[in-house]
Amino acid sequence: MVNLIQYLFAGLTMGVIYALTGVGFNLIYNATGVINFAQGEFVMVGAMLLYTFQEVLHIPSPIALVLVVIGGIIVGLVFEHTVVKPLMPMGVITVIIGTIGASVVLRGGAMLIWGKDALAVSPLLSERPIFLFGAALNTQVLVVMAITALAVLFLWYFFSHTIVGRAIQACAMNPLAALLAGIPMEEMMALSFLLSGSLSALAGGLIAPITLAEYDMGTMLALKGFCAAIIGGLGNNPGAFVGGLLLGVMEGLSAGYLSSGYKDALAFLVLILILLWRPEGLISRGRGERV
Amino acid sequence: MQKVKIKVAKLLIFSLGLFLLTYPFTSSQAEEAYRIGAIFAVTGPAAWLGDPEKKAVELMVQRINRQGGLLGKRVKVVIYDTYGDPQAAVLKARELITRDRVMAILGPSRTPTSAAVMKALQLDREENRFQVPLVSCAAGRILTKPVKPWVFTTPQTNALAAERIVSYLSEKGIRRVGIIYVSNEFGEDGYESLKGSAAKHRITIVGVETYGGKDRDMTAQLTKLATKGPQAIINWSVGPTSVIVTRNFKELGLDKKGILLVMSHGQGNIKYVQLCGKAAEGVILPAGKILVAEDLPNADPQKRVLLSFKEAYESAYHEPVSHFAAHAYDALMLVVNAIKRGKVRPGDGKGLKEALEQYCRGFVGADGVFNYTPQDHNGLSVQDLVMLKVKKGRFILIH
Amino acid sequence: MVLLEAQEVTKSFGGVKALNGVDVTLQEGTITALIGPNGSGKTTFFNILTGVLPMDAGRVIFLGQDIGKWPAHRRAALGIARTFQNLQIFQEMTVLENVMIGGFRHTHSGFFGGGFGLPRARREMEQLRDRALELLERMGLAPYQGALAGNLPFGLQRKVEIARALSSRPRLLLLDEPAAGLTTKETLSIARFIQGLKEEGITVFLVEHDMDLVMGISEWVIVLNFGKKIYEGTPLAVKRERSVIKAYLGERGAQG
Amino acid sequence: MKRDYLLLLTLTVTILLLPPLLPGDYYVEVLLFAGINVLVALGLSLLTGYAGQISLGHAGFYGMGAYISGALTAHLGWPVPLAAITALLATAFVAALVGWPTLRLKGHYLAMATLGLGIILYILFVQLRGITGGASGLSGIRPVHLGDLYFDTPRRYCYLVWSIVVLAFLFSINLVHSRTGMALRALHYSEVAASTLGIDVAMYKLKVFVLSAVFAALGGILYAHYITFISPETFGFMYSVDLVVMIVLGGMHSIWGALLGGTFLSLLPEALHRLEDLEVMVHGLILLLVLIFLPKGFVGLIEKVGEKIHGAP
Repeated sequence: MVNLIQYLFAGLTMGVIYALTGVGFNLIYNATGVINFAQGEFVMVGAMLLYTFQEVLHIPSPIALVLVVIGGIIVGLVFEHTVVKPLMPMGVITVIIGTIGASVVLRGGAMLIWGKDALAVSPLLSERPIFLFGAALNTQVLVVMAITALAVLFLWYFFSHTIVGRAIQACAMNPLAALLAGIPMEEMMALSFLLSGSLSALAGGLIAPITLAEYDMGTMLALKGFCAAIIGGLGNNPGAFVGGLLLGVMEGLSAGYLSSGYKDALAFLVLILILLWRPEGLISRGRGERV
Repeated sequence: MQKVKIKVAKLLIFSLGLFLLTYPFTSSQAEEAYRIGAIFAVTGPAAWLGDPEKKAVELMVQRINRQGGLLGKRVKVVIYDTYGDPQAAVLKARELITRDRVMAILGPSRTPTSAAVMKALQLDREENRFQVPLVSCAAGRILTKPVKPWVFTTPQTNALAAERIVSYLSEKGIRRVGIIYVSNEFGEDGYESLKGSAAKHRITIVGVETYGGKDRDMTAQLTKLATKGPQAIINWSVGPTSVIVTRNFKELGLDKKGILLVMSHGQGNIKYVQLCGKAAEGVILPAGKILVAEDLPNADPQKRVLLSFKEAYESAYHEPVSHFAAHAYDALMLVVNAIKRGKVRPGDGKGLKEALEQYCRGFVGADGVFNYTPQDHNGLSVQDLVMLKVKKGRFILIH
Repeated sequence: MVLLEAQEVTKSFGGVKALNGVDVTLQEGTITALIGPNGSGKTTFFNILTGVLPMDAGRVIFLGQDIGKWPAHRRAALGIARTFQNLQIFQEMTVLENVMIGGFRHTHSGFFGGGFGLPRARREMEQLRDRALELLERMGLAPYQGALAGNLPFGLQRKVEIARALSSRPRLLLLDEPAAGLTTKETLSIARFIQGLKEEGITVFLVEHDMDLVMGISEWVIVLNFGKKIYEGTPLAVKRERSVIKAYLGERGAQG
Repeated sequence: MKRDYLLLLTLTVTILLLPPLLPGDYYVEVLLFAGINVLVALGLSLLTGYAGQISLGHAGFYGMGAYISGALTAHLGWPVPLAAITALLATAFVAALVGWPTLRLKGHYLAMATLGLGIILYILFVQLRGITGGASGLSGIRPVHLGDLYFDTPRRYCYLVWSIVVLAFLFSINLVHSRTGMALRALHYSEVAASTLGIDVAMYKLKVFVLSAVFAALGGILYAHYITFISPETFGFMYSVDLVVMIVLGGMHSIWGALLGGTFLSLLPEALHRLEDLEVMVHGLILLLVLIFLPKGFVGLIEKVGEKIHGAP
């Protein structure tokens, strides 16, 4: 029985990471309709920045995390201005390739600044795990889970109950109508990137103690973050949170009971099955398409 | 008339573009020097292997040239990055031979890239077009078992490391062992070697688990292994995943359950200990003597060589020397030694190959004492590996 | 002779019943119009006839065959062609290519033939090209043949879509608001053009709001309201029918 | 149509003249690998450029060609041509089986599904160690030979590869200018309209998907039998991404985009390896700059230059 709980905890550890990355995706997808392949790199930059602030400059972690978020905001805005805005008029495929190009630039830059070795970051709370029902759980996982839940709650409230939030959604749904309604498109887009950049950077800072910080940690994170976002229903933040946890737990259980070699294959198989039978995701309500 | 003009314009643009892109690479005139090439995974997923290897070779070539070069001639080294990709390794190896006219190639860092170069340049056949020996820094068995005429390797092979671990464990009376390894060429080769040695020493393998190179949580696999009641768990991997396994092992409290955690010689790097922090306490692993050079008895012939290399590397790069730097150091020094004692002329690849097979017996390197023979192109033995234990953030010699 | 018969066609989106047991019969060689206020289910009915939308219940018989379950491309192969309310021309292809691909159902070469440039495939392309050029001449679109369809003004794009539909030499042509967005002069030329089709033996079934056009050229008019057929008859009869006026102009309108 | 045949002639002439002109085997080998990339990119250009169906998983089919043909010759000693044909048929079968459900998806969802497929295939290359040799790689793949003519020198193999590329371009030119090619472009711009013209959209999408998978497998076979040792990471997710980048940089609207984009992306790393650590970053910057300043890729640039000289409307 303890094993099952341990496998679940293993699943939760990775699950919260996928959830946070998935939410980051949704923010940009909601604002621009684009799947951002550089999202994994946003998270990586957050992790690296935390290493610099906390481990090199020895800034106490809460302040270091705030600086990381500011760093994330800068990355998000620069990314939107240099990559997304010039390429938007040329169609979705070109923008996707643009984000791929940007991810390569971010990776190359990080390699130059922080070098090629993995870097360790000490967790927020204590190093020692806590024991629930006989199974060990890394304290940092609880921190990440709490902050992710808070972020999703904030975003849910922001997008459904504030004017600015609804304005961003309007821009995504029907840019022309939003423009005619006098919504300043530029600022709305910038705000979404600001949110996504800061959240992903925060995510990087939070997961670094679990996964170590490495200049090429972004790619796999992006792929799994995709899966989380799609399982939950593209664009649906609470969906991404649950989708990420589901994905993580599934990986944990399959590593425990099936074969750990095929763990990732199972994750992507589930992704494809969901895409085929419930493209709108397990959690969100359906969205038909007018013929 | 107008249409034809466009056709010609397009043809010109295409050919010109292609030619211009490749033209700037024609090699500079080769003056009288020992030209040695090297290909390492300097960037990419295996950068922690290639980066120190490149630094070690650059450092030693500078020193050799400062001390008057080799047989009165300069040593010129050309280093390319393969980013760990087999196709790039083949291209760069070909470029070193045909354009840079090197007489030997050091590296590559990984087994698949080395195997790709070996196959593409037909180095596994006695008569081959290029007559240039390859001194690889990879430990895979495909490179040395059976012996490949033009391929030499410097690291302790996985087979030696596995034998060293298993013989140590059986000496300590450990009979039940669990294995967990990363699903890449290093992990697979390690697992195969452990299976062989365990059978020989009649040790039962109670369970086997794997994980991906990018995985960041192995608590599930470790828990599953622990339920099989192993007395020791051996992890075979390189890079960050080994840190995660060590941390998870501690988090699960398996050390309190009296299970011994054993790492592969891939963890022969103080950075591994620093990254793990307290979690590494008590972990044991086989490694080359370079990591405990100071603690070696003065009678050990390697001590002098190791200390001078360690001091030079750490003062030049301000980072602790690693196992992988030692592999590249040996690759270069073996070639230099063969040239010096075999009086090999610049550009004579075949002469160098034969010199390596004859003059590198009892050669004291960083990875151990090499005994290259026409039948054995690795030349190391189990004695070249020592057992280390991590105590208060340092490696200490225990066997 | 009855070309097409739709029986008890029913379709609902969620709770809304877009079509509620509609029966329609089209005589070969006639021009029939389908009218009704916005949201009465006209375009939905068109989409069901052409297989673009599946229907919940009912039958569609074309030349004696029940094609109710057939996918759109198999129905098109029988000679059913259509235009769309929201223009669906191939923007990045030239006008000539748009009309050439219209004749798709008359050609058979596939990936193998096309790829290896077999004589049959090449001949078929020539046939498509000649047929399309001839059609463009007739419709006065020849000067635009090399232009990208997407770059043409709206009125011309409509004509290209009709030309594409005609290029498949259909037995039944469904026109979805052909006159929408056209000037009165253009509407007149479209009306004359549709009548021209009648001589060629093409049965036309059109959805249209422009009453002058509808009354001018159709021999039979069917009126839909809230997914139900409320009347069908000659244009004159429909004009006087109270229930039709009520449907369009509401209660007081009907008294006036 | 005539213009494309002339360009093909130009390509053939260039390919015949180039290898002897190149100073060393290294350049011939760069050209050879560029040819393989162009062949795979050509298949993707038909699928994504013409039919508008995005795929981020074609490295998987590239790998299937390499592994099936490689394993058949390495383990079972089959003659190369037989192994190659079997590999092509097997890949076509799997592509059809897998393509049928996934091609119902559109845009992002299709990109995600194909991405998943590519990664699943990659994991199979790693895990099926009995057949593929696992992560340690598969060696002993027999070199290509017709009778006693061995294609083991880079120059001979380069001619073999590029002659196949020229044939593939011939096939593609005919296809693009045939009714099938027009049908593919039609369903790219409006699937509904295409279906009402009698085009079986689902079947056409599947056929072009299988065709592009076969091109990829053919590229994989040529790669495996040249380098005679293959390992999984060559067929990973990053190669699928490189393929899409090739056709976008080259110009998605034309099959010649695959030629220019494929060649460019094959030469770029060779041109950049002088920069060592800077290489990764410069590679990304070049991608971005080309994307921003050349919306229609290199082909678009050449067309614009052509228009200026020609003064076309």
